[in-house]
Amino acid sequence: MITKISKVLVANRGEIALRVMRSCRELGIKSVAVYSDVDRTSMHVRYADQAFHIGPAASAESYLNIEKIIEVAKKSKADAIHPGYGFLSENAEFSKRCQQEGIIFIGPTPEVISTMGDKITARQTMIDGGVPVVPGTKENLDDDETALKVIRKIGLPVMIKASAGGGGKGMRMVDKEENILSALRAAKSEARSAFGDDSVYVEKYISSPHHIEFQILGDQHGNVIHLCERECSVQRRHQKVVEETPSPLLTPELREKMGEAAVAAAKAVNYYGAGTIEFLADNDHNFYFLEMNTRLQVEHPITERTTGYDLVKQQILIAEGQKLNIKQEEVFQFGHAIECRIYAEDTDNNFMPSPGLITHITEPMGLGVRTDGYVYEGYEIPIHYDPMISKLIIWARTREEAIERMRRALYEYKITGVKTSIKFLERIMDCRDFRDGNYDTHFIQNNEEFLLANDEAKQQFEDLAIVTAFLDYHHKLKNAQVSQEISKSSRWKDFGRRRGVYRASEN
Amino acid sequence: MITKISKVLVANRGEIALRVMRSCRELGIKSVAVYSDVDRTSMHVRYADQAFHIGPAASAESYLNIEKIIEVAKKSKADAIHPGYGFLSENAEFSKRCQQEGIIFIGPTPEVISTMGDKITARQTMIDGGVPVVPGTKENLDDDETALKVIRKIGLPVMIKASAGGGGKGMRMVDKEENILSALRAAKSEARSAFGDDSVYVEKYISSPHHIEFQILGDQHGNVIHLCERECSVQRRHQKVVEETPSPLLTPELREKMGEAAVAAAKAVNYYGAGTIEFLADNDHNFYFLEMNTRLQVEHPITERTTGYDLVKQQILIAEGQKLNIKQEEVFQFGHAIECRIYAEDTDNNFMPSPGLITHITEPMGLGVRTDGYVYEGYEIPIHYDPMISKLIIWARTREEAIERMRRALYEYKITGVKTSIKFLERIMDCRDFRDGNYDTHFIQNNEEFLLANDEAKQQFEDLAIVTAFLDYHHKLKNAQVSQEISKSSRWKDFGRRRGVYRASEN
Amino acid sequence: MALEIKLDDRVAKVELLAEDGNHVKIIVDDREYDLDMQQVENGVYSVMYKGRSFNVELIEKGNPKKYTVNTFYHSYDAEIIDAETKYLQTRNAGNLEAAESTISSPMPGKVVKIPVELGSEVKKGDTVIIISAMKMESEYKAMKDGVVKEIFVKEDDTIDGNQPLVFID
Amino acid sequence: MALEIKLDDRVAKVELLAEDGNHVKIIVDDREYDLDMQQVENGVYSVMYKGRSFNVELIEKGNPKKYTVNTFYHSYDAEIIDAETKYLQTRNAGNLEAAESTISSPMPGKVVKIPVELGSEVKKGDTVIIISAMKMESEYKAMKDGVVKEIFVKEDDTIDGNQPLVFID
Repeated sequence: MITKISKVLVANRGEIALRVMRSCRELGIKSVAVYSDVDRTSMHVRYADQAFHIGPAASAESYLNIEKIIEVAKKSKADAIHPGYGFLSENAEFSKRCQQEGIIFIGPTPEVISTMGDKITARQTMIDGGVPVVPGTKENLDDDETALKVIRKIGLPVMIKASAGGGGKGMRMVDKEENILSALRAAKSEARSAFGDDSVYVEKYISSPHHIEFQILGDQHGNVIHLCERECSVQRRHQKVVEETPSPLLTPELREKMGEAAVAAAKAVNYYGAGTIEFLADNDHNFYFLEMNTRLQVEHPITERTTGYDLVKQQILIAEGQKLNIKQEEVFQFGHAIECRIYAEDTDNNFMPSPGLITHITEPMGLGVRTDGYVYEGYEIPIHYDPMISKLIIWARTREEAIERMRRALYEYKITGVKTSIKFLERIMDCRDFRDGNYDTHFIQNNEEFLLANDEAKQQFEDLAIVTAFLDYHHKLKNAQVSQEISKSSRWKDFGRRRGVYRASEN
Repeated sequence: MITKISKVLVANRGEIALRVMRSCRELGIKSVAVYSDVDRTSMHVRYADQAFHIGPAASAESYLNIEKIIEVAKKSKADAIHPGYGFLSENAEFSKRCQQEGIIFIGPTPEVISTMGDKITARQTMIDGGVPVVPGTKENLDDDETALKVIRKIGLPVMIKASAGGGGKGMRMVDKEENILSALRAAKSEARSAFGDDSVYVEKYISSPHHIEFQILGDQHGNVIHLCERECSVQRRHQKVVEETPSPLLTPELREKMGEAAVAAAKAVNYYGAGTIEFLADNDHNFYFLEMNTRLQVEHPITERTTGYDLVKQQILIAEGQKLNIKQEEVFQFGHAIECRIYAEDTDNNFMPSPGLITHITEPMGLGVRTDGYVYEGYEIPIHYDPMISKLIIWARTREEAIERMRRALYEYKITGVKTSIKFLERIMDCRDFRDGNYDTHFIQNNEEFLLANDEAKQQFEDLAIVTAFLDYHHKLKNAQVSQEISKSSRWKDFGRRRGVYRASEN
Repeated sequence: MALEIKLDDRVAKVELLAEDGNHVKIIVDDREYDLDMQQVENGVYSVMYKGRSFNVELIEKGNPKKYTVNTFYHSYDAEIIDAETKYLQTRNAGNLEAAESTISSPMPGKVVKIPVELGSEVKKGDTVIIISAMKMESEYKAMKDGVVKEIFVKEDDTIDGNQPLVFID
Repeated sequence: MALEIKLDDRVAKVELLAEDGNHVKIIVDDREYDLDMQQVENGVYSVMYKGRSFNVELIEKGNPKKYTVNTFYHSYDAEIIDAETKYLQTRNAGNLEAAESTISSPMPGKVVKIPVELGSEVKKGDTVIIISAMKMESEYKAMKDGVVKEIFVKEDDTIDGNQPLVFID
């Protein structure tokens, strides 16, 4: 049965809210924004057809507030909800509430979210479905003795991981026998405080792991395809920084094998919607199921760019109950795409977040450049949410050209007022290991010295900086005098001249 | 012989100067800008590695000043000059001067520019090369009697055209016997005053003509390929407004035939560089050589987007003497691309140019969107040059999706301070004939009423406009009072508060 | 605060009933609105009305009381009419005809040619000045029969939009 | 006009010799520059020196005499040193130690936890306050041994960058 969607509530903020609304607009679907106290001026509120306030800045009371969001959906007569990524996107309860209220949740069923959300269950499901997983336990490690036995059997090094985990929390690597028990305790304690659940399991540790994920699409009629891989090994503290496709590691044969495994993984849970199967792969082309993300990924645009499919539109068509309009054999990758995530952070100062007022932006333009952002001049980035400002997506016919284009685009990209990771990303593009396509998840760690090196050319531009500061100050002094003169004249004249004065001060 | 280019002087301004510099940057080539009196703050000057002033605002004394540009090229040690489009791009003398000075001209030889620049010679060359041309004379129509005889032989309707013509000047359509002589006289007189040369020739008039052009690339070793067509029939007063590729008119068979003719045309003059063969095609799939442009076209990005090749890089490689790295059989079009030209003009007021100060810009973003522009907030568009502000290039897998995406991008594109053609372009995207792909060069004329219709929804938003104007004024009054208070305090305090006051006035 | 605002040909009475932060209660003629209005960028307002989200851009036209107002698809001319404006209007009431006598160009540009001179007799429709901007030439014609009484510019001058060029009486 | 400017750790003497429109002749320490400098956007300067084109961005740091200066790849802190600044510096000379006693965060954020209270004895390296911004928590530690003499904020407060949080003596 096909239910045409005519209005979508986007239960998110920032760039992904805008990105979803763009596709809605192209499909002739109205969009409804929700916003917290500090997001009244946020771009997604301005872009939407309708917008409703849902609570205070703290996510728990606004963007995670299921009742409030459902209430807005009903009030605005939205027939579907798109959760974006983060926030409620992988919340089975939310998916269930939508179902109960007769609102289409643009994503998988609550059951699938639950299955894939629990790592141990997901792992077992994959084993049953014939998808390769990292050797390890399937169950919670309860007592020390079992733990020791199991880990000895798998063989060191191993990784202890929280079942309910994510974002690197509740994870411990062990490479020495004597550290097993302390690592187990630490992982459990961290898991308990982070997720309220201290279940942990253990996996073989892959030493040069590549984080490679496959985009899949499944419809409600049992059809599942994949749209090839994304190489996400450039990570800092388990957060992705740069992604690219095709992966420099993959051969056509490996791509086919992994793609088949990804499709099998999705079929094992009767998955529908857009989803991502994350694999660990090693240099010998072994690969293992890591986890499934039952939502759109931050890095989905590189897949869109090389395959040409609009993934949000595909999500909407699937949610309407349409049959997939793409066949596996039609899918191919044209050229090469790279995404850089631009964060508001001070990379010279331990990557400390840098919220604040954006005073000026110059976006890169031209062939093969896509930016997905949400900040604008005069916008104040709030302290409460993710520090990602935008994503810069570059395409070219070859990987080499894509890297050169990314360097050019990063050079053009100017965001003033807050510190950003742009300079750090430029260093990544200059880094030999990255250019050679010869990297795994240890890339940033291994190249830290190069990536954070202080540029010796800095001194060269000192005088330029001094002269500019001097001249700006000099003009301010002059204008302050002018300003005093003007304030003597009448209020009415003030008006007329004000604009002139502002302008003069910019010359 | 291969001569590596390491520094390029870009003898142009506006978006095309930036576009060329971007590719130079990606290739690791330094760029040199030149600028007139009114272009000191223009974006190409800010983007380049080096920049030199070359004269007053009037093009004849700056961007057309060959001596001055050559002088800068020598002073800055540029080893090549890229002429962009317009200005000196099809000036044989300039190409020759570069040759004499040992500077690589990124474009064809002076001889080829001359041959193709004169329409009668070009026509004869094409006939000799076996390329179909519109039936008509090859020589100047000197006396009335010959004219009458020739035109009767071709059969009405016909088009009388200036040999040195371009931009629609010196052109007259004749469909009645009794108007032949008066049209001849008018065309000659216009040609004389516009080009200083009253030579005219006559061609069969094609009644539902499609303006379809083929992009070609030729190297200095005799290899020539084409990169498929661009449909450029959406024109206003012979100026292109919207371009797309593939053309809705073309079949794969017709594409192949026309592509072969385009390659033959280029080979007929031993062409090297990037060039464009313009054809007229009718609904019965007859096609005729119209003219050749021996430079990059404004609309080249739609070809870049669908074939993936960076045309400026190709121009540079060819100019270096490299062999073409593309084979005809590798060329294919992926998806569909449309370009809209954004002009600073008042479409409600007879398309009057609208130069002025840009107060605010919001550029469209997201999947399949490319903008090539050069204006920025606070920039004053000068009165002396072309009114084109930017080009919006949209890609999608299908034509239908590309149109929807273009509508969405035009909706997002906000340029405040000057009037622009954005609204008019949105109407084109909404126009039935365009959506059906059922249009020829009479499209705008035929749909004028629809395209320029006053929107009945305008009244709906009146109160919104009134309320906003009221509130802004109200805040200005309040701030004027605040401002008076502040001016009483000391100059030093003024400084600290100024920023605060500005900000307050924005809330 | 209450004012009149002229929007294109309409004159509306506007009264601000209450203002609390971004929240505004306002009457336009006889319709009352509860709005959430916020200036988000220089000259750009985000307006929320009954859950609908609108964006409005204002451009001051050389005078704090005159605006061009752009809603998403439409463009309006707005003028604040207060006591001062009304006074000026009364004083200028007799000058309507003056507009017809003064030739000006809405766009800035450069004077290409002035085919008339002081004292020339012109007929309605005669070209009195040619202005070029952005490679396009526009001819401006007399709006009535008369004599050229004043020429404010000369050939090659750069002009602003709406400045008086030629006066015919 | 002549001033001193402190750029990171360097103090430079700057003297403006001549200014004619955008053209500026200026001496930095003992090097003389002929520059074409133009402010093109809010806080963005285009600088031309011997034909080379540079872009420089300035951000005022809450004080008209303090800037962050960004050239294309580099970022500097600049401070104008004039008579007033010098006077303040002299007066504050004894306060260097104060900086060590006052804990602050360079970024704005929210106070998550204050694990000390008034009168607590702390050792150098003890965490005295935890600030969260953009989903990341940062711990700020005592820079010397001492006693917590003042706590300027409380848990859940929203704070600005560089504001005093805890004073230890």
